[in-house]
Amino acid sequence: MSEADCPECGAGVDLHDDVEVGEILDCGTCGAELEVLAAEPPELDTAPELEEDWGE
Amino acid sequence: MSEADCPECGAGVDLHDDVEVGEILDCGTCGAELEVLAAEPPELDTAPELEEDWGE
Amino acid sequence: MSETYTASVIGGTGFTGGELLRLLAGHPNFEIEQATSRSKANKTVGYSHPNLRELDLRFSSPDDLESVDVLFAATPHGVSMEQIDEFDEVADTIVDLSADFRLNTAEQYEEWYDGHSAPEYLEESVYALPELTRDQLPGADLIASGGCNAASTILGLKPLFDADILSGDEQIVADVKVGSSEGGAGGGDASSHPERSGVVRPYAPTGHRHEAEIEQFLGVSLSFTVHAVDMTRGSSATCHVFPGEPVSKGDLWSAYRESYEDEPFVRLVAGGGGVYRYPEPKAVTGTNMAEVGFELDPGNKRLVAFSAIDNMMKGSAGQAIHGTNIALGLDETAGLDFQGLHPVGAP
Amino acid sequence: MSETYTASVIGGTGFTGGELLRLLAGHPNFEIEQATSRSKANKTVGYSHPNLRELDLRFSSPDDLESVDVLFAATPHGVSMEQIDEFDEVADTIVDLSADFRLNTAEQYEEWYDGHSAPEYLEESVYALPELTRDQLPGADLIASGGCNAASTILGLKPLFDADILSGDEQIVADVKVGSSEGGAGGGDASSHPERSGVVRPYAPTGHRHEAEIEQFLGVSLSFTVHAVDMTRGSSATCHVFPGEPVSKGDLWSAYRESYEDEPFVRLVAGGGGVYRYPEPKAVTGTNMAEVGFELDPGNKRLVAFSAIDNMMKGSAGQAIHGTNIALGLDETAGLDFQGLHPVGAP
Amino acid sequence: MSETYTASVIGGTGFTGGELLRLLAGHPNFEIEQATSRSKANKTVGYSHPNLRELDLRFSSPDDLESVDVLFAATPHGVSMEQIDEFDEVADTIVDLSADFRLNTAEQYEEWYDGHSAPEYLEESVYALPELTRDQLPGADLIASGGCNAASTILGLKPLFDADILSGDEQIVADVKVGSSEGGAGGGDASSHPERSGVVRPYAPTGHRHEAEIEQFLGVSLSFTVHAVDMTRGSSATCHVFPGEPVSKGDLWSAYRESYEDEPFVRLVAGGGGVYRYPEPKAVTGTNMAEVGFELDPGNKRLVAFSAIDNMMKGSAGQAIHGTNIALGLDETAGLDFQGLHPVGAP
Amino acid sequence: MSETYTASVIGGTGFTGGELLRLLAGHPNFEIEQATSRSKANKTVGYSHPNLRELDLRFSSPDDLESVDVLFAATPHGVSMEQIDEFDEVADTIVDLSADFRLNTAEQYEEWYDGHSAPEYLEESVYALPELTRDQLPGADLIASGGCNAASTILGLKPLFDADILSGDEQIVADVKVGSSEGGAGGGDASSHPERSGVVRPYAPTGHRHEAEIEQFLGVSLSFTVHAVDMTRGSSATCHVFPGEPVSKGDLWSAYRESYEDEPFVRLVAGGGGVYRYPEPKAVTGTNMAEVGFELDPGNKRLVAFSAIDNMMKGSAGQAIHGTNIALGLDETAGLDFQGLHPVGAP
Ligand SMILES: NC(=O)c1ccc[n+]([C@@H]2O[C@H](COP(=O)([O-])OP(=O)(O)OC[C@H]3O[C@@H](n4cnc5c(N)ncnc54)[C@H](OP(=O)(O)O)[C@@H]3O)[C@@H](O)[C@H]2O)c1
Ligand SMILES: NC(=O)c1ccc[n+]([C@@H]2O[C@H](COP(=O)([O-])OP(=O)(O)OC[C@H]3O[C@@H](n4cnc5c(N)ncnc54)[C@H](OP(=O)(O)O)[C@@H]3O)[C@@H](O)[C@H]2O)c1
Ligand SMILES: NC(=O)c1ccc[n+]([C@@H]2O[C@H](COP(=O)([O-])OP(=O)(O)OC[C@H]3O[C@@H](n4cnc5c(N)ncnc54)[C@H](OP(=O)(O)O)[C@@H]3O)[C@@H](O)[C@H]2O)c1
Ligand SMILES: NC(=O)c1ccc[n+]([C@@H]2O[C@H](COP(=O)([O-])OP(=O)(O)OC[C@H]3O[C@@H](n4cnc5c(N)ncnc54)[C@H](OP(=O)(O)O)[C@@H]3O)[C@@H](O)[C@H]2O)c1
Ligand SMILES: [Zn+2]
Ligand SMILES: [Zn+2]
Repeated sequence: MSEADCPECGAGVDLHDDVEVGEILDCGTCGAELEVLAAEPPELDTAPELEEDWGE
Repeated sequence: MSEADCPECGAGVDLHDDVEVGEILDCGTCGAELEVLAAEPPELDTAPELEEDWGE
Repeated sequence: MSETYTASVIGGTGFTGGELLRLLAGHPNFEIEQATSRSKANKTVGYSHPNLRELDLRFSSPDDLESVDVLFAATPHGVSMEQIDEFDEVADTIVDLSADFRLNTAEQYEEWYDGHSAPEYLEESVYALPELTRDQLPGADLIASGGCNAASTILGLKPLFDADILSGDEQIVADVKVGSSEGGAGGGDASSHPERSGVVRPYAPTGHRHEAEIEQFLGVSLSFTVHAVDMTRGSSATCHVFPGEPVSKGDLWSAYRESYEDEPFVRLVAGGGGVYRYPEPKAVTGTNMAEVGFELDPGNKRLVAFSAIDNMMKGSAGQAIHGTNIALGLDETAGLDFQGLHPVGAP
Repeated sequence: MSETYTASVIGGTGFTGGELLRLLAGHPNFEIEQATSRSKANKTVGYSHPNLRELDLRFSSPDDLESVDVLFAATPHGVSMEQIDEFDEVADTIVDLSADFRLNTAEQYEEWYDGHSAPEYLEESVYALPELTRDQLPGADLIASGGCNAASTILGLKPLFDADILSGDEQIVADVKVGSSEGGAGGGDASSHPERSGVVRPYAPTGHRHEAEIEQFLGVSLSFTVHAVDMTRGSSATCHVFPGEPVSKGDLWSAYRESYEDEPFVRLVAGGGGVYRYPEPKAVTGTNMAEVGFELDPGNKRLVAFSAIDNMMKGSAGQAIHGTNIALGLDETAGLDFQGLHPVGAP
Repeated sequence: MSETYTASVIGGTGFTGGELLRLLAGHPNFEIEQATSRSKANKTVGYSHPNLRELDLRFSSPDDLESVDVLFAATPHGVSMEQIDEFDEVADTIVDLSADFRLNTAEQYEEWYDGHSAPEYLEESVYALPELTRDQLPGADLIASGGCNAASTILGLKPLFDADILSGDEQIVADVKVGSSEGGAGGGDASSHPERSGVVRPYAPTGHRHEAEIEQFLGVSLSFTVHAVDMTRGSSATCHVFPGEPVSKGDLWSAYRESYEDEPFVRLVAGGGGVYRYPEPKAVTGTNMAEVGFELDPGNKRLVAFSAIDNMMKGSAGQAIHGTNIALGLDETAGLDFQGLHPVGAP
Repeated sequence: MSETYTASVIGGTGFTGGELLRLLAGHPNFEIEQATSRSKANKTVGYSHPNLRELDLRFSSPDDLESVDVLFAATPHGVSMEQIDEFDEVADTIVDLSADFRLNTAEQYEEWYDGHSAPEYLEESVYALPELTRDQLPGADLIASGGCNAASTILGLKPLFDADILSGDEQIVADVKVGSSEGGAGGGDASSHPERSGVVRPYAPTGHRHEAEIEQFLGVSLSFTVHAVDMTRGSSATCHVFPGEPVSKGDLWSAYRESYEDEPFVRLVAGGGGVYRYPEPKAVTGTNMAEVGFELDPGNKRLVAFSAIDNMMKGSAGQAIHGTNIALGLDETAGLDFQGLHPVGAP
């Protein structure tokens, strides 16, 4: 398990061992959608967000 | 602490030590209003219920 | 010394899946391994369940299932029966919350559902309403957690059969009121807030599938109608029955106490004073408790049995944990000690 | 040319009193004279009823009652029977919304209430559920508007008796769900928002007084249980019945249509598609409409009749106006044309 | 002698579409020609809107549009601007409920939306909040009915600008609370009953598009935040403002009365006694009324303006009918006379 | 080895009193001695609080108070200050949930309340919002648990002052939405279900007394408005502020994390995906957690801070237990580990 900083809020984001470049995950703190740019050392960037329908 | 049976539902009702004749308490199981008829040994009877307003 | 078991949840984004995760996270004997989701793999569990934001766990794909001691399946009807062989491979104990392993025979699945694809498992599976099946649970490998409306109805009626107040030939009407979480996380048009708010909607006016479970366990057929009302959690069953012989309140108290006095998760509420005189779903929200009670209507030779549970707990996830506790030989009430809230609105 | 009648409301701060004022204000044939209140005399009507702020009217003391054509009494049970002689003096037509003049005999009041202090009026009073009593209403001087839960239950069951699907010997279970306005404006602890929200509360588990009215009109005794649920307006009755002879859906449609096809305020809703397939109280909120429907449960030889009304309208003020329209020879539907809202939450 | 106009509704299955149908059905000067739906063509209007079961009308496909006097478009943003030429062909007067023709210039659509495909219509379109634009409405061919949250906010603030209590340089915070019908009939996950019930959800924490309309009409920019709360209908705006000069309650009453005393659909509610002392959405449910009021906070040199409307009425369908009444020279209040209900729950 | 303290609750029938009893019953370090009630002495605790039916305890009269380690007073404002000398005699530690000992000086009580009858205690009392006053709590003898709306507001704003994003001169608008349990168990007309359901009621439009506490702790005055909305539990504060200098999301994340990263009962929620993107009261129902978050509105140079708590927990009983845990040197989170529910309706 490695860790990288969330580019949005700065919190540490845990990455599982076989994390792959291009994988999308959300920051557990700020919820931002993050893309894995590099695996070793891990690097994250905010993913281009799909405008989500949010109900009203 | 003594115990007496609830005349309504038969459950045991705990009585505090200085329980007095005439005291009113509710049964913790069935909720019936009970009157203490005798203290030693303790004896209970259902208290004449006040028709309670119950909202609608 | 307390043992620790690993556990995973299939269907972790769902309502009962989320409730299982909450209970497992607070359970002294479990460690969560995985929670699966097809649609939200890699997202944190808090994405779906805001109360679980503190849980350091991401959904994984159901394709990446790892070996665990106990596997909970919280998927729609039909999924587990298709995947039961795979589940069997990765887990020692399987606890299924769907209806897939509740009934005894393939014939029943023909009658009430669309048949069964793995009928060979039906014999070994144990239904998990411990008030009915406590003796069969220890050591069970495949546990079928019961239906929510079946649970509330059965718990209300069971003492009447135990005490021979009902023989089985009488007319029984079960009029059930339920909350919107019974529909699961993927509700459609009818579940939208503007349409679902404030309803008294006969959503299963007749022919609800839980009848099958009730009949299997009580040995009688009954008239079953389910109404959706404006709450999120809760299943409240009002059973109108007509005993052949006159019965007194004292008889009823004896019967109900006899059936339930040693049950950690049944509480009798019948009359008395104050605002809460009969079973009330909101009084048990978040708990694994069933409130059960009754009232007499001598003029009509009728007896009304009431019961109320939280469908997410005693009606599904809580019942499943309760059953699992017994199956594994743990303290029955482990992880299920929340007492509920007062006041609470329409939870 | 349309006639105009003067009308006053006793109990104008109450829930049904407010609804009467709203209806009278919008009625082409009425002019409001007075609305009484003991506690809020001299305050504007809008003080109690925010929807009526435009109404240029202040509450007057019930001691200052003036002569009118029609006097509506919207007071708690027992008040009208005490004051009926005074009412009689000031008004040509009296319309009472309480239970005081609904039953036929003093004996019934002994059995179901605390007796009657003006039994001599019982004979002349006419019950105002027009689907039952339309013929007796024209020219009536004392109109007894029916009970809300009685109305929903009677309307659901009546066609089954009209069409001899039920003979009167069968078991009938009426499981009713109601909103909080049934308790009136002066609710106590049990009616407070934190306690009353989200309940499924068996508030009249057995022995509800409306049984008396239902039995008087349907000629049968029935098992009646009322639950409070989380809505403000609405009375929804689910009647479970067991006809002696098998009956088809076609038979039921015939029966219900036969009974109601000319009724301006009954609408049949039974099955079909979409979100609203059976009677639903929120679909009739604010209207004088009753939705009535049914479903078959052949396996249990059961038939379920559903009906839904707004207790403030078809269950009280609307029914009263409807009956008065007929009594005075006005257009039956005058002042009662509101169609209801969609979507609407928990009204 | 009253004239009758034919009218059709595009988007008849939607929430505002249904409300338009209800209002048109009860309007003395309109006759409904068609209500379109792509998904439910040929089904009865009652399939979608249970309150309109009596209406003898089926949805037709939008492809089969017939000529009418007035065409109401109740479609999602973007639909009308695409089809405006076709609409123009079939109808004399077009009333659009979406945001497509509310703003004055294509630039604004670039800034706040995704641009505009028929900017040539922007100049002729008239915004339909009559309290702002009454003079421009008579004879209008293209009417743009305003946004619901814009309506509540503008109505609360307008008198402060009319009376120069605000100059436009001050900080304005508008904190708005809205019901779930604002999301329309096609809500997603966030609109499901279990998720949407009981929320105080900052659904547009900043940057809500209605800011554009408000700024266009009040000539100021303001800080706008919208919260979803647990009701189906209603938009309630609380505007916190800080006038440069001290202002008294008397000044405020003068200002608000000055702006609204001749307005048939604005009612002032500010203080006083009883339970309803300030504007309350549920007091205007089902009506075209706006309640507007205010309170002073001298310690903080603050003034709070409150306003409450039913988003389905004054915030959309009612406003559209009101504007159309004026455009056609009809009685302004025709078809809009419903007074609202009391008590009413969470409508 | 864990120590056990005896504890009693004055005002045990009330809402916060009941919540205290629930928490104490589940707390590893407390044993309940007495719960007082004047009106329900001798009745079981379950009479008032249905979730506590299992608790084997009866209310005792406040006149029969016995000595305990910790005495919790959950009585209306004014009661504790009158009885503080007696409380002092029977208990080592007093924890008061009312406003009686929250402010520093008698002058403040003159200004905001009706004066103070025991001002000599004001100096020694410690305010119990641990995020503000953790250092002063160990060993405290008189603990003043903070106001619910003060708690939500302070927690939302504090990081902005800690990080000098606000200096104290800026305009601050706090628009708060609260549930009906804030009114306590003895609500009047305005709290009845029919009147209180579905409201957006400006119940403290200006001048709410919690302003005093907020100003005392943040050192600034602010514009405070409280709305009642349709939920039973919850206080949600939306604070609109206008920092002098531009600020980025990154700055905000740093500020909020800095203030709260070691806090066991504060959780940051600001944006992200899914249904729950900002603080939501129902996500923390039954828990002692505060959700805190923010959003930027660069166009208006505005920053919006959101926070949400359960008024019964973080806003009163939970906060009191948290403070007491610290005062006694216990584990801070003891007895406060409930995680909350999902889904949950309007709790
Ligand atoms: N809700 C209740 O009150 C209740 C009570 C008793 C029993 N039950 C039973 O419990 C089960 C779950 O109910 P629920 O209410 O929790 O449903 P739900 O909220 O709809 O959740 C279903 C879950 O299953 C997952 N899923 C769906 N199809 C799947 C498949 N083919 N393979 C793997 N995962 C799949 C879904 O997630 P993804 O789509 O992300 O994979 C989701 O997480 C049902 O069988 C229901 O009958 C429910
Ligand atoms: N609520 C329903 O759904 C419903 C349905 C069908 C029938 N009803 C019947 O309609 C009647 C009124 O019900 P409600 O719900 O409107 O009750 P409510 O809201 O409690 O109103 C009662 C009204 O009567 C007045 N009042 C009370 N005692 C009086 C007296 N002695 N003399 C004169 N006025 C008196 C009260 O005003 P002041 O105290 O200011 O004088 C108040 O305006 C009841 O008989 C009820 O059973 C109600
Ligand atoms: N809801 C409010 O409170 C409110 C307030 C003010 C303004 N508005 C505006 O009013 C408009 C309608 O809102 P709503 O809430 O009524 O929405 P809605 O409930 O979602 O209804 C939209 C209607 O449009 C139809 N439709 C969708 N796409 C269409 C297309 N391409 N061509 C033809 N018909 C189409 C839909 O029916 P089929 O799919 O069956 O064709 C449906 O009947 C929106 O622009 C909204 O912004 C709404
Ligand atoms: N509700 C909230 O959200 C909240 C939040 C923060 C702080 N608070 C504060 O907490 C305190 C309690 O609030 P609550 O909502 O729990 O109130 P509540 O529900 O009205 O309960 C008050 C309790 O105090 C008892 N009581 C009243 N007067 C008394 C007296 N003179 N002597 C002894 N006991 C008396 C009452 O019982 P008997 O009449 O049976 O004796 C009742 O048990 C208040 O000061 C309130 O401001 C409340
Ligand atoms: Zn982050
Ligand atoms: Zn008992």
